[in-house]
Amino acid sequence: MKSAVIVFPGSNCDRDAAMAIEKVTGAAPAMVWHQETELPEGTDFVMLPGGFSYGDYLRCGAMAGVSHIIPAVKAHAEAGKPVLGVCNGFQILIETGLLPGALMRNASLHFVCEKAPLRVENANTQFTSGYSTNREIVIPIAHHDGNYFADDETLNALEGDGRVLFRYASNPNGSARDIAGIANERGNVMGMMPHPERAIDADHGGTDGLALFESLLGSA
Amino acid sequence: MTQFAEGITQEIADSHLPRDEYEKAVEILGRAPNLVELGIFSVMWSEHCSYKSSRVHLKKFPTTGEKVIQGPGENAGVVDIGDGQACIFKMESHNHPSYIEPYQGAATGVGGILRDVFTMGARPIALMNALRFGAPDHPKTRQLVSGVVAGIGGYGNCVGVPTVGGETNFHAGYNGNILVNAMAVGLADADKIFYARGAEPGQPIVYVGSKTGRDGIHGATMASAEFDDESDEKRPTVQVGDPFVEKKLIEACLELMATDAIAAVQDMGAAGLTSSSVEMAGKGQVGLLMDLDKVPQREDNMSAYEMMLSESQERMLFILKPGKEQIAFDIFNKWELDVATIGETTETGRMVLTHNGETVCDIPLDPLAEDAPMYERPWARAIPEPAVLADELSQPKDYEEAILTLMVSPDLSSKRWIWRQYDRHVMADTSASSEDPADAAIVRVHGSNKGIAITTDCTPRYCENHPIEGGKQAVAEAWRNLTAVGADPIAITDCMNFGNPEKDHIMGQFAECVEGMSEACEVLNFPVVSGNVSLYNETNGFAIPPTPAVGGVGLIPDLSKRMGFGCVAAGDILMVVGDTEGHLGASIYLREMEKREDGCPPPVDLAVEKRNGDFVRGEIRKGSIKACHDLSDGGLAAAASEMAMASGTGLNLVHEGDLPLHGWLFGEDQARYLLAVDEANAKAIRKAAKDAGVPLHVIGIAGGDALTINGMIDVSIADLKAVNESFMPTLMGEAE
Amino acid sequence: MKARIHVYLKPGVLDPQGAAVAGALKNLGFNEVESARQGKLIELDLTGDDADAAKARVEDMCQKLLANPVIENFSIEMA
Amino acid sequence: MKARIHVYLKPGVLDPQGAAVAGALKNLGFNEVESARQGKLIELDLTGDDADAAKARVEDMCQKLLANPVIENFSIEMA
Ligand SMILES: Nc1ncnc2c1ncn2[C@@H]1O[C@H](COP(=O)(O)OP(=O)(O)O)[C@@H](O)[C@H]1O
Ligand SMILES: [Mg+2]
Repeated sequence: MKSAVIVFPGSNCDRDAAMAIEKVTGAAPAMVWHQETELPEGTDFVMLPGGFSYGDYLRCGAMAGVSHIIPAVKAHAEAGKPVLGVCNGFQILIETGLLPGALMRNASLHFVCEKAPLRVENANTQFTSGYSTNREIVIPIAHHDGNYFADDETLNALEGDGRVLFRYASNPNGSARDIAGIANERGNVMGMMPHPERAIDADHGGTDGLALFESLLGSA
Repeated sequence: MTQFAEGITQEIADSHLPRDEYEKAVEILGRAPNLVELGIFSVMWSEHCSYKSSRVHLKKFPTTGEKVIQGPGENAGVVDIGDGQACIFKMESHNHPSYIEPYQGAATGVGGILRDVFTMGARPIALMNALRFGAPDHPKTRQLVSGVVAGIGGYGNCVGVPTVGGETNFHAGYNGNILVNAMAVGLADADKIFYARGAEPGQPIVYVGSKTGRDGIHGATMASAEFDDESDEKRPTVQVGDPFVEKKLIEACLELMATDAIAAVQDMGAAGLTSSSVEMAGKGQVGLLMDLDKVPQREDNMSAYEMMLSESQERMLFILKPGKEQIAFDIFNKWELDVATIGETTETGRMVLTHNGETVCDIPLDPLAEDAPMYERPWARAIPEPAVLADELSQPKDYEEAILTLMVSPDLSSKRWIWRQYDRHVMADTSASSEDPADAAIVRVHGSNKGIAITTDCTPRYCENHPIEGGKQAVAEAWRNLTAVGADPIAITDCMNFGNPEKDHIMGQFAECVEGMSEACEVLNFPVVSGNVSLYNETNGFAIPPTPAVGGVGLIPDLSKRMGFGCVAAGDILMVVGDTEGHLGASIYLREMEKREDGCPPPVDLAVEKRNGDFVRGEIRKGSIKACHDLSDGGLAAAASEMAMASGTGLNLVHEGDLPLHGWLFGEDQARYLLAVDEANAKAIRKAAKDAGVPLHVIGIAGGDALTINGMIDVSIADLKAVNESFMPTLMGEAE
Repeated sequence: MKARIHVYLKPGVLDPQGAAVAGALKNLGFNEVESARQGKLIELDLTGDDADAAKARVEDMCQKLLANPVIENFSIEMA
Repeated sequence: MKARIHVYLKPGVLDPQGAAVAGALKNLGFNEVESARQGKLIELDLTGDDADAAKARVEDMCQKLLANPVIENFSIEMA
């Protein structure tokens, strides 16, 4: 399994993402600078990490969404291979149109960092097969703009197709229908605001995030 | 007869330098200074940069020890944490800017202290913040809290360094001068530290980071001026922080530091280009020749004066080894940061600046530094207040109400509203932060099983009533907090926040706090390795309470042995290490229940502090303790309430002996810890205490869902949590 | 040349900032405020002097980056 | 009645957002962009029909809440 983590100026969870991937696969991912135009030969899995690409200026993820590497990421997704965006990575996937909707300023207007209880809504996906549906897990969140918004049609479609993978057990940011993470129609692109890579170690955020990487990458 | 250069009037001169200092400048130059030179003298000789009032006293601090690699004098202190690794840290104030523009003031404070740390080659791993606001009901408080907290979070969250802890007080004494003290901690290889010293003649001076604008011109001198009601008008352009550029700057600088290109480096902090270049030249004993036309500029036709005094943020100055410029240029271009060679070091020993082809400044560097004014300001000792012991005070009518009153009080209430806005987990090495039941924050040394423990402490009401004991206590509490999580305390940084030093009693507070702190550092082998002084925190003659904030750092050799106060189970035996005489002078109890703020604070016996602490740490390492919480504000009642709330297990305390109950519960006697011990270990630990000559008192047993005392007083954990969580949301108008 | 761009949220799109502004204004006693919407104002300094050509380019900038067509509309004034 | 408020940074105050936007536009090949500034656009729906009185009130709202007088200026249009 060959993985790549995209690094944008202002990414700050790139190291955390790499640690999680290495912990599960035993192999360090390639760290790919946003100025590149191609992914490393034979990349199976691409992760867009959290952080504040371009300082979250203009719109979160907007400027990263037009950087040079994005066409390669889109091609990877169109080839049906897995792409995961966490936090700012989720915002970027939305800006590129790989995922529907928008992520608005938190309803409280405050940045919110806490260990958020989530419910696994659909465990029959390549991202969540390591969980069981309706299982409650706790994953840290840390964001200012995680308030998921989409029109009812889109929301109904997401729910109807089982593309809502995680919901907040107690909504921290105002997200429509408590949505914390979604997948695209084909099921190979997933975005979530919570940080599974911060929950892979009992003493540092818990281990509830491990199953996500294991589902995707198979344990080492 | 005073001489003036062309275009300089007495008024202009006065607005830059006191008259005696002006004469000194004339002497040094052998002529009258022009405006650029006047500006440079004024910032270099400002309180902020020259420490002219505080230097004589700061000398008293113990600053050496077997773990100290670099003490005060560089951008930050450096200590040895074993395995060839070093921990770098420093605390700094941004008080005045934060009062004027809370968000940007606090944000740029975080940016500045981060630069002090990564300037030395360290990867920042943690931020702390020590905040003091005015009375909760003061009309400005809500807006100041909201702006400062958003600013600290906005900057720290964006650069991706976890903000893991801090402290927050509210008191009318800060109504006109809030305190925003930020601390940064970083890690580096002990043999890869970078210093301001090391420059040699003939080396290129390279500017990197943001462009220079007219930001905060004279901020350095403003930070040394007392406020009055017009300050709102007199303010210079406020500095705006750009955490996105800072993040790129961190990565780019660490990339350059991994090469062999750097001779010396300085961040551009207060008095930007001036102090950074002068400091490096002074420490390297070289001269400077800089062409200001080469400085990257954000605005049109900036004058030499403006460029030298600008406080634009996110800028660094490197002196590179000859021929290494291209390496730097490639790295900074990759990160899309401005980079320019603006001059070179010389053998002249002078600072020569050219602008538009003309020489606009020519100052001999040594005198600029060495003849900097140093004042032995007159100071007066504080008149000690009498102790206040429990038996002089009537007992509270209702103990349950008293406990709840303390737990909802501004200083003891939960600060969740604040730390929820800080990313405490980024970098995935946070072992304990604000949300966790531990007396110090703990951050894992990446890729190892070691932990760095960090705490900030100061009890201003003690310093107000007895500066010497207050100074001791600030250091002792930091040491105790590190001990309580199982760490070996290593060293401290400090941030000395005081009023106007030109007043005897204020200078006296400073001198006596330093005296007390120094004694504590000595006895506890806890040296000062960095720090910062903020004076003139005074408005219309009202000075802040003396606030010598202490930032302590310690090492946990094996993270699996770290301690907290959340793991308490029914049946655990509760014990207090240390004796209780019931000191209520300057206590939270006295303030909240008796509405009195007088009295001598609890005395600090440093020998006892050390003995008790070493015992507790030893038992933690042996694994004989399940939970440990130091006793401080609010005494046993507060510590027990916090332990009960954190563990969700009730604590049932029994008081025997003739000390009045309110003295036993609320006394703030020092050198004490509350322990929860598994019954199986109780006997052994009591014997160990006896052998070590450490007083250890069994005070009860865990169980149930309430804090109870002598079976009569009964406060449910639910009620404790409800009041404890209610203060901040109510203050901010966000209570459900 | 200068271009001034207004970026607004489309009607029906959630606007937490606008809602908060309206609420805060009411708390301050400005009861005449029925609702508030918050958008962006972006001003560009441009080289060149062909206003129409420039405007077409700015349109393009908005499509590509400055506005998110899913949730935002924009308008452009050249000056 | 509607009020449209422009809030922009005072001249000389650093505008990190504007700088980043200008950089991103250049990266997209819009090399004519010399600089960008970003401000806020706030639209209020107001009850009442006395435009002058309303405008005075909106001034007041800007002073008290909508603009930060330390770093921002504002302008108001009634419509
Ligand atoms: N109160 C203090 N205690 C110990 N060291 C101090 C104190 N105040 C200043 N220093 C030291 O003096 C030097 C200059 O301080 P400062 O101007 O705050 O540093 P910087 O210019 O990097 O912000 C630093 O090395 C700092 O550690
Ligand atoms: Mg410095």
